[in-house]
Amino acid sequence: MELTVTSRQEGARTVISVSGEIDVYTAPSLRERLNELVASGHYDLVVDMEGVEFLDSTGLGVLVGGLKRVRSHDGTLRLVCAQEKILKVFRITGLTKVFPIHATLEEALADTSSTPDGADA
Amino acid sequence: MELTVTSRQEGARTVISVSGEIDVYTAPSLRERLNELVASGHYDLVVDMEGVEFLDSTGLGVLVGGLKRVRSHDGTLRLVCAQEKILKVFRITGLTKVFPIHATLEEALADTSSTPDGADA
Amino acid sequence: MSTVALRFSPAAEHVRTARLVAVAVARRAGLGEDQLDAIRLSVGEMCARAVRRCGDTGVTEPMLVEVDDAGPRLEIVVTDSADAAEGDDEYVALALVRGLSDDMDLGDGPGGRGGRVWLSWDRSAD
Amino acid sequence: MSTVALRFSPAAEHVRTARLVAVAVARRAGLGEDQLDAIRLSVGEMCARAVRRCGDTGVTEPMLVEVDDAGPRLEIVVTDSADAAEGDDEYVALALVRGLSDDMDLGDGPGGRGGRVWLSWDRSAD
Ligand SMILES: Nc1ncnc2c1ncn2[C@@H]1O[C@H](COP(=O)(O)OP(=O)(O)O)[C@@H](O)[C@H]1O
Ligand SMILES: Nc1ncnc2c1ncn2[C@@H]1O[C@H](COP(=O)(O)OP(=O)(O)O)[C@@H](O)[C@H]1O
Repeated sequence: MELTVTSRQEGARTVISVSGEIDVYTAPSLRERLNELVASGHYDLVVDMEGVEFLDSTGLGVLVGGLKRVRSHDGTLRLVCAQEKILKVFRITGLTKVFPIHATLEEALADTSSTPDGADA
Repeated sequence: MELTVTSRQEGARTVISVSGEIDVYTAPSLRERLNELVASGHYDLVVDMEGVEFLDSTGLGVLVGGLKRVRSHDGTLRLVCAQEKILKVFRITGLTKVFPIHATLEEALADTSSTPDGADA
Repeated sequence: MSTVALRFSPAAEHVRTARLVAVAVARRAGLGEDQLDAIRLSVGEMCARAVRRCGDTGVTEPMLVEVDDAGPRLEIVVTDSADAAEGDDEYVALALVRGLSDDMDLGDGPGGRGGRVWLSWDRSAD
Repeated sequence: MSTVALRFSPAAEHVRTARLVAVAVARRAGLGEDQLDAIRLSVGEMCARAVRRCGDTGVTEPMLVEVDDAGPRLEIVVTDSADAAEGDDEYVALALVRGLSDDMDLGDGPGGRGGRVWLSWDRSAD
């Protein structure tokens, strides 16, 4: 199971659907894709992780890198994930406080806040 | 993925649905199940292999053993399998000439012949 | 140095793990789905054979599966420490493996007769 | 003798294979799904760490993952031949593994500092 990354535009947002395993071997291809999107002017990203079967700290690093990149352009990076085993990885590493994480894509697209807990929504 | 074996009666036939991997580790449990059925007077068996993901020669040995057992009671053992990778195992070992193999359960239940090629149907 | 090697006690429960390893390495090496099916079955058969040989002769030393994807062919070697002449029950397993691999050879292992099997697949076949 | 050992060159492409092996052995040993998720991630993290350590220090000797299910705990040891002080980039990986295993220890390996990690899971935890 390799990593598959596809992206499409939804209004002002760019939805990146990731499926497969994000690990030390595949994470570089996700990093490359995120970098390309930001380089081509896409600063409001939603990474849909519903199809992700495995995520390690290399993958977390790529997501944090993407977040830093869009923020330097006043952009946002939202995550869509409802899988407990993946959420656990964000929780243990404290990254639930850094990323806005939504249970569904609809919810992520409806969210117009810019902080993780939606305080300024 | 362990092996799961369930059985039910369909008229005079006993349908045995097998799913998972039939290999050197799991084949003994299938052998035991077939032996129990024959011992309790079930001599017309249909082994539905649609859910089988892997089959090795140990598994073939168990099926051949089952066939011998029901034949000693003038019974039958039909197989249901449409998966090319599984059919290949029967073909290479010449067992397509020994077992009646059907693409669907309906076809297997409709078959009233007693030889592999249905010559006497 | 691109060999992946799995060492385990000759027990039937570990054969599935050996299949997983061989298929994972072969998939990364770019072999096609039909070849992966052939590798899964061949490695399973040869490991089951080794487990049986060890069981029959009371050998408990670990067996070894080596998968080498460095060359033009994917090469797999299965080694056990048993010393046993070819058994009647091996016929079907060996026929299957001969039918599914691009090359197959049987030789002696560290413990004696029949303890090593070489299997190989051409990368370009698919 | 119920150890399953996987030896491979320290390359990222083999880390998935190591995860597969650890999870396959743990599943057969009867551990629960939550524990299997924890083992998958922990072994993946520690192998990724070893690959990085070897890459950073130019080490090409094979690394080793051993899974032992003989005792009351499932024990896993990941060994590499690099000699490297703890890197800043290891912090997250180590935090994850500490959070997911029932016991975790870091020690020296055959090549020097930090080359061996012990992980263990209680069988009864689920
Ligand atoms: N895939 C292989 N990898 C490593 N060694 C092999 C492999 N195949 C064969 N050998 C070794 O080479 C010897 C000769 O085999 P080979 O060159 O394939 O000739 P043949 O198949 O015609 O007997 C075998 O007995 C074995 O020792
Ligand atoms: N799961 C294990 N398997 C094998 N050896 C271990 C394992 N855990 C720890 N060790 C060894 O035992 C030493 C002491 O570890 P341990 O008894 O767990 O104490 P602590 O975790 O409190 O440091 C470690 O440094 C390591 O050498």
